[in-house]
Amino acid sequence: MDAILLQILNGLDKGSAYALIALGLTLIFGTLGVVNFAHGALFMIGSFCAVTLSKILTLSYEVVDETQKDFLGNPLKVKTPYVESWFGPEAGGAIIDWAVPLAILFAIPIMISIGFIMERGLIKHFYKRPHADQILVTFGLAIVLQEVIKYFYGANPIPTPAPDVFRGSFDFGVLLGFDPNAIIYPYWRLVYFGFAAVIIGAVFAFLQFTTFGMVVRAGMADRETVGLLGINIDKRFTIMFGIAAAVAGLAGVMYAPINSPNYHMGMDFLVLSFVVVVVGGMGSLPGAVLAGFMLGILESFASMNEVKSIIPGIDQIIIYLVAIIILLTRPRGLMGRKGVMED
Amino acid sequence: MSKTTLTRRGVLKTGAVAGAGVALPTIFTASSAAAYTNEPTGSTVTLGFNVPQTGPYADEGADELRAYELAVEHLNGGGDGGMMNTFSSKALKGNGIMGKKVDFVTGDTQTKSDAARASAKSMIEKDGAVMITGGSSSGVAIAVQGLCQEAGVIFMAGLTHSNDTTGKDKKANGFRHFFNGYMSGAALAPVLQKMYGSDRVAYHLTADYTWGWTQEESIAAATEALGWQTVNKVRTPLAATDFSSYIAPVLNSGADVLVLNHYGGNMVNSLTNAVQFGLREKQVNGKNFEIVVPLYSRLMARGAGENVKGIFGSTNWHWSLTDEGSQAFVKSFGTKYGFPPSQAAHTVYCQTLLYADAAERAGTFNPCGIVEALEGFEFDGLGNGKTLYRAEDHQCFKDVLVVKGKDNPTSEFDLLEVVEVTPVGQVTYAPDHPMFAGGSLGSCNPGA
Amino acid sequence: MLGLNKKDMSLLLIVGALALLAPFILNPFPADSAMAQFNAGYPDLMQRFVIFGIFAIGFNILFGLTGYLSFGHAAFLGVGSYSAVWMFKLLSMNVVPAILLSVIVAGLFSLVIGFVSLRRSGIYFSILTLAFAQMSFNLAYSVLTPITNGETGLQLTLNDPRVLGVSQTADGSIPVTNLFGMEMRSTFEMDLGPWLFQFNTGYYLCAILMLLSFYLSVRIFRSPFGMMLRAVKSNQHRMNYTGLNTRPYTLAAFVISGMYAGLAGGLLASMDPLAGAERMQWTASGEVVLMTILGGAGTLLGPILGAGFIKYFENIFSKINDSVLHGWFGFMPDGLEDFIVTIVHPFVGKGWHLTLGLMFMAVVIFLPGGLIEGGQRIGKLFSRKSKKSDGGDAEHHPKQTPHVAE
Amino acid sequence: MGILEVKGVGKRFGGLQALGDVNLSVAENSVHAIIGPNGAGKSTLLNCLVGKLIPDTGSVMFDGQSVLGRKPHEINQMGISRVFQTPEIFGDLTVMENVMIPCFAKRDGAFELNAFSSVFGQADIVARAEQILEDVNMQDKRHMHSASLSRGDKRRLEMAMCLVQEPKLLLLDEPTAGMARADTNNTIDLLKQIKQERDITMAIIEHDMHVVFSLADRITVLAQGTPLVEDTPENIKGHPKVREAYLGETAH
Repeated sequence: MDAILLQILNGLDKGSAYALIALGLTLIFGTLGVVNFAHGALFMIGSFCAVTLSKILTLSYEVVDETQKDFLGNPLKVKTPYVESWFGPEAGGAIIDWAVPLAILFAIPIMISIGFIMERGLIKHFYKRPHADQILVTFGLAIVLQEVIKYFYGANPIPTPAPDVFRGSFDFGVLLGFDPNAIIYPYWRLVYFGFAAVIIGAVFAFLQFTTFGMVVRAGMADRETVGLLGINIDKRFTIMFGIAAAVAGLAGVMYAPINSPNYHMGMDFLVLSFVVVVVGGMGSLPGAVLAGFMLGILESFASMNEVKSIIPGIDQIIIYLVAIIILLTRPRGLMGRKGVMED
Repeated sequence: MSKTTLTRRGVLKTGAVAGAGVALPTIFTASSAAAYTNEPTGSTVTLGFNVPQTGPYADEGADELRAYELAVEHLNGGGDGGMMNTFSSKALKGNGIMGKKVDFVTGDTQTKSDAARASAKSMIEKDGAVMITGGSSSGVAIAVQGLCQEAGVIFMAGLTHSNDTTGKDKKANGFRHFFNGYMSGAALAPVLQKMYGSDRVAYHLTADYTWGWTQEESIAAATEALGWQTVNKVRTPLAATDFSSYIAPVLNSGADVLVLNHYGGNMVNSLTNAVQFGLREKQVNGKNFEIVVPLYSRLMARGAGENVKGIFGSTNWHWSLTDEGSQAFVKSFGTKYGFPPSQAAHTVYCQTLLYADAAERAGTFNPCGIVEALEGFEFDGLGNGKTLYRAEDHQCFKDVLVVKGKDNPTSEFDLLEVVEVTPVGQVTYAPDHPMFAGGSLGSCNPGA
Repeated sequence: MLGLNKKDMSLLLIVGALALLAPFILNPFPADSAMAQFNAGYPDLMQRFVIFGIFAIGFNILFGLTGYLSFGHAAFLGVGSYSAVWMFKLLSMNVVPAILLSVIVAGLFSLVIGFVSLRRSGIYFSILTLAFAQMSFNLAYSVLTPITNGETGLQLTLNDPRVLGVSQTADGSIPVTNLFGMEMRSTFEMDLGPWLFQFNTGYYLCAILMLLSFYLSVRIFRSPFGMMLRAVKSNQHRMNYTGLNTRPYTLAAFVISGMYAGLAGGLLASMDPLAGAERMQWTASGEVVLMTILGGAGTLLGPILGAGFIKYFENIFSKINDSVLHGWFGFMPDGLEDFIVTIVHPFVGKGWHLTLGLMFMAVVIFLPGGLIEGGQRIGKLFSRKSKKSDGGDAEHHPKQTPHVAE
Repeated sequence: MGILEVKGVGKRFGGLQALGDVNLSVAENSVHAIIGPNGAGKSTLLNCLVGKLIPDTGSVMFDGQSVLGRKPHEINQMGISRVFQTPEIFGDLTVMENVMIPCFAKRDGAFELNAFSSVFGQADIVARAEQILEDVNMQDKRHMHSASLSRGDKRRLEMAMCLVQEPKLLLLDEPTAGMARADTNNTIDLLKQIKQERDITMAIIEHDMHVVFSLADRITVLAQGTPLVEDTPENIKGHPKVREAYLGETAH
């Protein structure tokens, strides 16, 4: 029982990352009709916003300390971050410690601008082109983006820890009457889950309750008609692209403490997020979210030893297996509309 | 800096065919012309440095390349000579190899067997390399080793830790300077026993591919021999990035030690996840819960940041070693590049020197001559103390380092501290040890 | 001739000439010149050009004709390779049974996957094929290691129980792959002035099979079957009401292209008897998609061009390191030399991915029809010029009429 | 006994009764029009005939055989060809190819791997395609990309694609919808000409009374999923029920 609860927690957490990425992907696909292979790269860039901010905050000056030696036997240059010297070690240290949450503020304008530039500079020229061309050009862009990141940050993962208060884990087991340590879950992952819920809720609320959102939804359903009404739908779609980029970026920022960011993390997520989107049904926002959580939970269950002992290697293939089963039983995924991307 | 890189064939042909254009085609098969594949007949000899330049191990590959360039510089008489001065064999004179200037070509393995073989083949077929070296994973090393055996060139394996490289997949033309899974276990287990006691229950998380399996087998065997129990061995998919669902059940399993048989990105993520779950603050069976990472790489440990603190593992070499050879290497590498070398850099530097030395001693680049010169070769002065290249399996036997994540690092390079230098005797095994059984060296192949 | 019209025949002849003369064409620079770095005329790369050409030609039969975008074709290449290596291990080092088996196994495998996947269309089809291929890759890498040798890849050993032939040769090495005694890896070298040309047996086997594959694909493109497939791509709705059961047609195209992939996989293993699981990974499937689109999907010649383009980048650009750059620009004053090297540096060697990504984008943005369209535009440019100058030197631009099947 | 016999066909979509109890008999070699206001169930009925929908009740017999449960392509093979409301042609292909495809489809529809014979080597099919293009007066456009044809020509081409299969029954779904008056008249003339030249039965779903009365031998009026009346054009013209149904519809 406790093991199952634990894996549900796990699944929700994994699923929230999947859902966030899939949500952004679906926003772009649903509004612009563009298959964006560079979406994983946006997620990656979000993570690197966190890395960059923590690098900026730890920009340091060096003081030569004669008592210590560096690896060549020369006097060691001790680094002190400027932030610490400005605000004192206490406050400065706290600011550095909170680099990841602070990076949210830092990432939003950056991601939105990247989204705008991408849409205006590249994507808009591909609205009328075949999906194959969209895939090729965004894939090329994804490679370029990740190579640029690799050029500046290297290929190795870069540790980007969460603030100290979120270290360690919360014991659910005790709360529910199980033994201590039966169901523990890291605080930061709980934060991530909550954060994902808030973002998903905000996106839905935005589309549901604002005029802007209503127009966009109408545009998703029937672009031409909305255009005929004299509404500049293109401009709104550009903004939606920025929002989608921001969603992917924020998902990345908050993910940085969970797994140290590296330049190819976007590609690792790309295939998976496409599977999630398609399983959810192309163009369906609730479908994407649902499929994200569902696949996350199933993946977690498949990695249980009890399950693996029955079907060896099931955790290697579960996502794909589920995708196949769902697509064969529900032709357009969980909540897909007819005629979208079926040609 | 004006250096012209000529391919071997280029040099050869310009000498041979003067007054180009009118010469009649001379058609010959490779076999009738040379005694062995890519026999260098000009004034240079070409080595092929085949390292991952793209993909997750690109930084490790970049560090290997730096070391290769340094080694070539030293071989050609440049720089401060590095470990050539401390190397016990004094055959090398700083005038290249046998008077031929050392030239090199580089390639990208992409950490894929296919791409690595393609790259190695182009070095052999197009650039005329007589030796291929490098790599950052066992799959690639074994694949390229097989290729070099068939093509008739020497392979110096670079970074590969799987028992199979000199076990069931060993090849006569291939040599490994790196240590292996068995040695990690043999070196690590006594230290773990000393630190954590003999009454421990271990839980293994293992990357689900050949290297992971051999390491898991080695560590489990070594720790069980000292009284530990192994409660579970769980395989994790290579592509996994989030290990939470594998780590979450650990605390409930009755285990009090978690062994992470992961490398590279997998290691960084699984260790980060395990620490996140607060495993190290927990008490199980009345003892502190502990995590062990049997194979450490400093470059990769950086990715895990603070999480490595206090965690034990083993490594092939570390820059903080104080022997003469290591110091000389750190000095020349550090002076040139501004940071200390990684174990990957050390390994490939040594291998380049060892190859050159063997050729010099053998008086030929013929792979068979080199194999003869390296088999059973004993030397000192390249770090890790007295070292033997064993004739039976072409595995190198030397001291193994047990390290621990440093609690108070003074710099971004100062992540590991050496806890113990395990003497070579303790990690030596019989050539027919069951973990290395199956397969045979075959005979050296000079190609052509 | 050969059932082709004049235009197709000349296309076939051009491809044939290019393939047979590749050792010359791909080695345009003298072996000792600084530009020799760009020479691609060595056996391994030439083999890859034609083998991936076959793969892309086959993929194009599915994607170019029916519009079904498979994201799992690498799986067929992978099983083809595995079958071939097993054939070498168990039966004989002759490549013929190995290649036959790889084509057959890939055909059966694609029949099963195609039968299931073709129940859906569009992106749903793509994801189904992707899922099957990724499952194959993940399992081959881990659980199926007894069959695939996992991470290391399946390779020959000294104690393979070969039924026809020996486990190891007299001098204790693994026998080499051959075609009735002709060793695949044997190479004739020819010096011609400062040039060096290599003629490899394996390459010529691959080239001949590529020509055969190309010829078959031309026939398929021009056949009623091919026309039916193009009609399915153009308007499947109409096709249903025109009395055609589209499923067996698309399935046939899927299986044919799967067999092409199997042939490519078998050839890869015949040239170099190793089969790695990475061959089945989604990136490998993506690569053939990129080759086809980059070259020009639906055109006859495009996929071959695309395959050559990508393999060239992978193998040539990745080998350019800083000392090579310094070699090239050595004639410049030192300051300028370092400056240029610094500028070029990010795009070559370990940065080859960056250049490839930029090329993808450039081609899609400026040449929507792929490289073939580029060729056509150049061709038009020349034909316009040559019309003005009264024609005459058309044979100097044999590429000006790459035919597009439309 | 007509060539097409529809008996008691009903179809529900959820709570909506799209077709009630439809009985219809189309006599061989006649032109039978089905008219009715929007939502009367005309398209649903048509979709039931071609296999796109399967009716909940009733039977559809064509040429003595049931079409129910057969796939669209099988029904086409039985001799029913269909013209769509907006012309459905193969836009990426040339006009000539567009008319050759139905010939091949007719011949190899179930599946025949004709992968190695040349398209233009099949003299009989080329001849038939040429002939039909001549019949519809499109010979000069045979090498054009069909996507670049005018709307009227697309319609013409689509009819040619149907006729080249020599169907026993041609179903036309509002063949003049959205056309200018001149194009409409051309289409009427074309249909008349087709009718004169060959033995063919036509069933037309149509909105435009001008078209219906110019062509039809018999007319069925559909309203709210059930046939109101079936009669000759002359009788339908003055029928009070029809006027009511139509005026009710046209008024809004």
